Amino acid sequence: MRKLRVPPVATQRIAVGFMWILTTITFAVLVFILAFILTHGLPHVTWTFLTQSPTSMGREGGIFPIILGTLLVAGLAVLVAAPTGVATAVYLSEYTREGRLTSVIRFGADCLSGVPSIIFGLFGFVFFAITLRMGLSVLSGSLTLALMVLPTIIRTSEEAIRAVPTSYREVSLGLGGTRWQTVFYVVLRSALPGISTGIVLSLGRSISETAAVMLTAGSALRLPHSLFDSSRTLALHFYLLSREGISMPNAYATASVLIIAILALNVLAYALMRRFAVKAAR
Amino acid sequence: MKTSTTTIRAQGFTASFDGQPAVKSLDLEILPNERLAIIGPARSGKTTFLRSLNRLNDLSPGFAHTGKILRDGKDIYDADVDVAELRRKVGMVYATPVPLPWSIYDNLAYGLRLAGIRDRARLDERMEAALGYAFLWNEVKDRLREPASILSGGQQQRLCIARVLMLEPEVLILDEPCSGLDPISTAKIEDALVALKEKHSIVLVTNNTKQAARASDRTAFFLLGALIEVGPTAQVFTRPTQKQTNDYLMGQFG
Amino acid sequence: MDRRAPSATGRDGEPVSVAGGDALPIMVNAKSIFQSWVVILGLVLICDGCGRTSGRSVSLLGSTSIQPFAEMLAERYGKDHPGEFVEVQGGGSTAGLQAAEKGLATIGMCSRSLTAKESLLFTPILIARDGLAIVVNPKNPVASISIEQLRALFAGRVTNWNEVGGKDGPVRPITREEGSGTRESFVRLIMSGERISGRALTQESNGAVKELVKGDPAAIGYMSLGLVGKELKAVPVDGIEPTVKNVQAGRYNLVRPLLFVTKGSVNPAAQKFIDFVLSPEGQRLLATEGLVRIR
Amino acid sequence: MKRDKVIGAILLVVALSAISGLALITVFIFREGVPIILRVGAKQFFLSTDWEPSLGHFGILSMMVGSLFVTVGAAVIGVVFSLGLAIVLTQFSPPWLSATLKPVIELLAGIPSVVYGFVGVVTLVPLIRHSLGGPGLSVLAASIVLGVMVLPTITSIAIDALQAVPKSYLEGSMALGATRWQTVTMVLLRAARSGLVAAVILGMGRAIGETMAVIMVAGNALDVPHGLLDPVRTLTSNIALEMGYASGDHRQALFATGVTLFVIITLLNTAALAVSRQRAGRRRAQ
Repeated sequence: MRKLRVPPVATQRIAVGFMWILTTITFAVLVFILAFILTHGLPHVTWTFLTQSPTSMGREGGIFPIILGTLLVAGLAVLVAAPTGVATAVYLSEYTREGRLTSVIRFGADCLSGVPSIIFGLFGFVFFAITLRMGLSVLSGSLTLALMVLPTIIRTSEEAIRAVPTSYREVSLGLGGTRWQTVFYVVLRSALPGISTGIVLSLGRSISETAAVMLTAGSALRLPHSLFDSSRTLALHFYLLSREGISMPNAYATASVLIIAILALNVLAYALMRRFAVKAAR
Repeated sequence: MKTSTTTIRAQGFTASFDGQPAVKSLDLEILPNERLAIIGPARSGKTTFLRSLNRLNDLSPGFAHTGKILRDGKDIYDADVDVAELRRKVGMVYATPVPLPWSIYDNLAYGLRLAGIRDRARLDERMEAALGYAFLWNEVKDRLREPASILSGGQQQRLCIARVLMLEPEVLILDEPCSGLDPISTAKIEDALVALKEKHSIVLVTNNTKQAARASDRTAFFLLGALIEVGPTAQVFTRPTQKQTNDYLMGQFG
Repeated sequence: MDRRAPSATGRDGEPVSVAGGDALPIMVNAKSIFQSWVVILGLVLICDGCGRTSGRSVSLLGSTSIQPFAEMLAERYGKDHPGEFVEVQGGGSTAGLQAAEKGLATIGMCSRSLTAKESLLFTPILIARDGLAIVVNPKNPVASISIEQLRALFAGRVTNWNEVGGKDGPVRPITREEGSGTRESFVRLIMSGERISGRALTQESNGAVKELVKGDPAAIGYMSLGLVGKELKAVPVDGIEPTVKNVQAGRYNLVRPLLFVTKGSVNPAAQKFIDFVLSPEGQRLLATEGLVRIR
Repeated sequence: MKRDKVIGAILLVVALSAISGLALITVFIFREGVPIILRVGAKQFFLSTDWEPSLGHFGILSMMVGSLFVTVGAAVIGVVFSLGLAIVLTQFSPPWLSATLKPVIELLAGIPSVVYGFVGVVTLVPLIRHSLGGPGLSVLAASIVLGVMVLPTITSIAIDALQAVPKSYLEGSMALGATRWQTVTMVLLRAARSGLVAAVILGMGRAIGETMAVIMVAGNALDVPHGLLDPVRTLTSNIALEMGYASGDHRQALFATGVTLFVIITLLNTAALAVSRQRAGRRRAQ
């Protein structure tokens, strides 16, 4: 019996049809997730919700101390990790020759950027909170997050720096520029889009972190008065509210605030990338 | 622009990369306001010699040298030499134009800003002169704010020349500046070189014998890292003293 | 093609004023980024200094059974004593002991009696007693369960509800993580030596157990009696209703102590809070919330 | 010139402190984790399913199997959907559509994992419980949630891999009369195979590292799951559940679990790097 041979054009139509089904399902699911959270949450995101303190474990009241706590923990983490990471990337690509040491460091950074955040959480809890007696505090949380995002910032910055053509460096040196002037005015200036995108995305990751801050920054609901006070981040607050059924409306609202912040950061990163790229290319 | 008074002399200068010699015990002199053309086949050490004059070879790993390059009697490889100052006085133009990804104005002003000069009036005045010498002023005078990338290949190379001229170098070294350019742009650059003669010594690496004949007083012939022959351009091109020069030139014409 | 090199002096047309931005626009804001970074870091450190001096805060950490009640007391205490701050965090009883021992919290919260070793290390302060409620989904018709049946259910020996008076269907026991005081009391009061089934779903707080039982008709879990609320059905054990009265009267004997635990000397601020919790008003608040007062 | 030297020195100090900070983590984890493995015995630690810290039994086999089930499940879902998405966006969709959808995918990679976990608990778990039976908190639920979560990561890397294939390959095949779909299957996928494999491996790396979302939807039961509908506890959720109260040997056992994860993920990364470098050597040499 002649094997039934489906003409290629027919297979193309079937296959492409199937592919489009997969695509629509994927986007349907992803859009559903966002819509599900935002439709339930946005009505509850009122000015008072954003500016008041929570009462009875977050059942009522707002999330102001939690928003501030998140900005402190994630902000301080990036404030520490960004300059350190960029400086390290500059040193590795501009001040040392390619050798076994630099490739080992690069491999190490690659591995650490893949390590799950719970391991940083465990390390931060035992090392910062207990051994260094920083306790459950903004400081332990931000240092843990800083170490978590540091490898990513080093790698993205280094990629951006290495993308700058070596001829630019020669021109700058040829015009009597010192090494640092060349790095600062030519290399970093051209690499700024890549570097700043990496930093903004690291901030996004720090804000949406739960496992790493659970037992480093802790889960106190009150406004932190010093770096040694514990403070709960938005993602953790959402986790605890939803998991323990404390208050679903507030959980949805907290998630909505978190999602909006993350989307804004990603849009900022995207805009940074395009604005600098367009300016440089023009 | 003041006239150039610098003499540069290579004395027994040998340069090597990871042990591979690229230039062997060169003895060559560049007199003030002289235009020296360097010709020779690929990998004959022309570029290595050029990049040793302003120590850009220091950037390449594995670079080592023996012998001296004297600038007004002082070896430029001495420890106490201010390399930045050296590179400002020995300005280099590359084979392919490399405008920095900024505006024309920022490209031109960069050299002086590095040297700490930020006074706009001085920058503008120096810029107009430099662009004039590079025969680019009329084409860009009211577009200085636009990015350098909008210029054509020839214009970009003249921008690079102007960028070096901003620093009022004493020696101008050009590594086959017209290799990628169309005849019209090449002619413009040659005109610029002719005009620059009074102000600078010029070292021009080229394999375009017509360009060498037109834009140089003396010509040196490099082969496999060695200086085979150097003499007045007319004499080298018509009655070379060394057989290899003649073979090379015949090859060139044959 | 302009072949004439312009003389340095002569200029055709009006003087060209080149309106240029400052020297190196992008470089300037790169510098300002660096300066702002230093300023922010300085600010944060300064505010750290000033924060520490304003009233030592008292931090509690531990049992998720005690956490909601401690939070309520902390809020009331905060109103009555402005400037005194009391923070409450969960994590489970043994985590509370860990925190108290390592100085992560001023007071550890523990919803089980201390082991011999632990009582050497810590000074326990009994603040109330709490019943251990066996909870099922409201739709579950089961009327009462004996201790032996409970042990069989949680050990995985009985796996169908119809064997204990419920509708036919699989039984899904829910347990707590090992560090939980509620679990420890459950194991001591009910399991007496037998291990809880490895198939039991593990949740890390009373709230999570409550949410899960609320959603799964076949689920059975255990939690603090004070937190059961109206959405779950607390099952009578051996026919005795799990109510505060029965616990006080000693008829419902699945009871455990709720302890505040401190290590070494207690700082005055913490002592003031503990005194408040043990005061008649504190005890009254705990009783109204469903706990058994001890004073 | 002196200022230049000073700045060079500062950069060196900062670089050294950053690198030593990262080295510190690795050394700390191994120093805390490895001794317990040796004390308990590697065979006991890795091949026993008896995890009872209070009695000193530290066997993580059931959790390793749990992590494996969930990661493979997530990879299967992730691959099918992200490959379809990548092919459609690079080959079959109008340029304006793919230009708008690609950034949306990158945005979705930024969504916190607890959001995926929560939506899973509220919608997926009851659905599985009613329609398929079992507690709902299961390997299936965890695989789906993680699959959806790693999908944006795999898709964007897969798109890069597909776009890296030189256009001339595709035109050559089409010039021979092949339909676009035949070109995709016979030319495009084969040429980009290494990039796609790397994308899947990196996706698995991210899935195995997820913690909170898994705790919410997997049920965290200690026994080895016998089917898709059984509850499961992964390596990461075990650490998260117990690190608050673990002390002494128990805490070291959690660090040992961390070491295991660290090694697994390093192997995954190296594999992904080797695979993508092996075929892409030519591309990167351009």
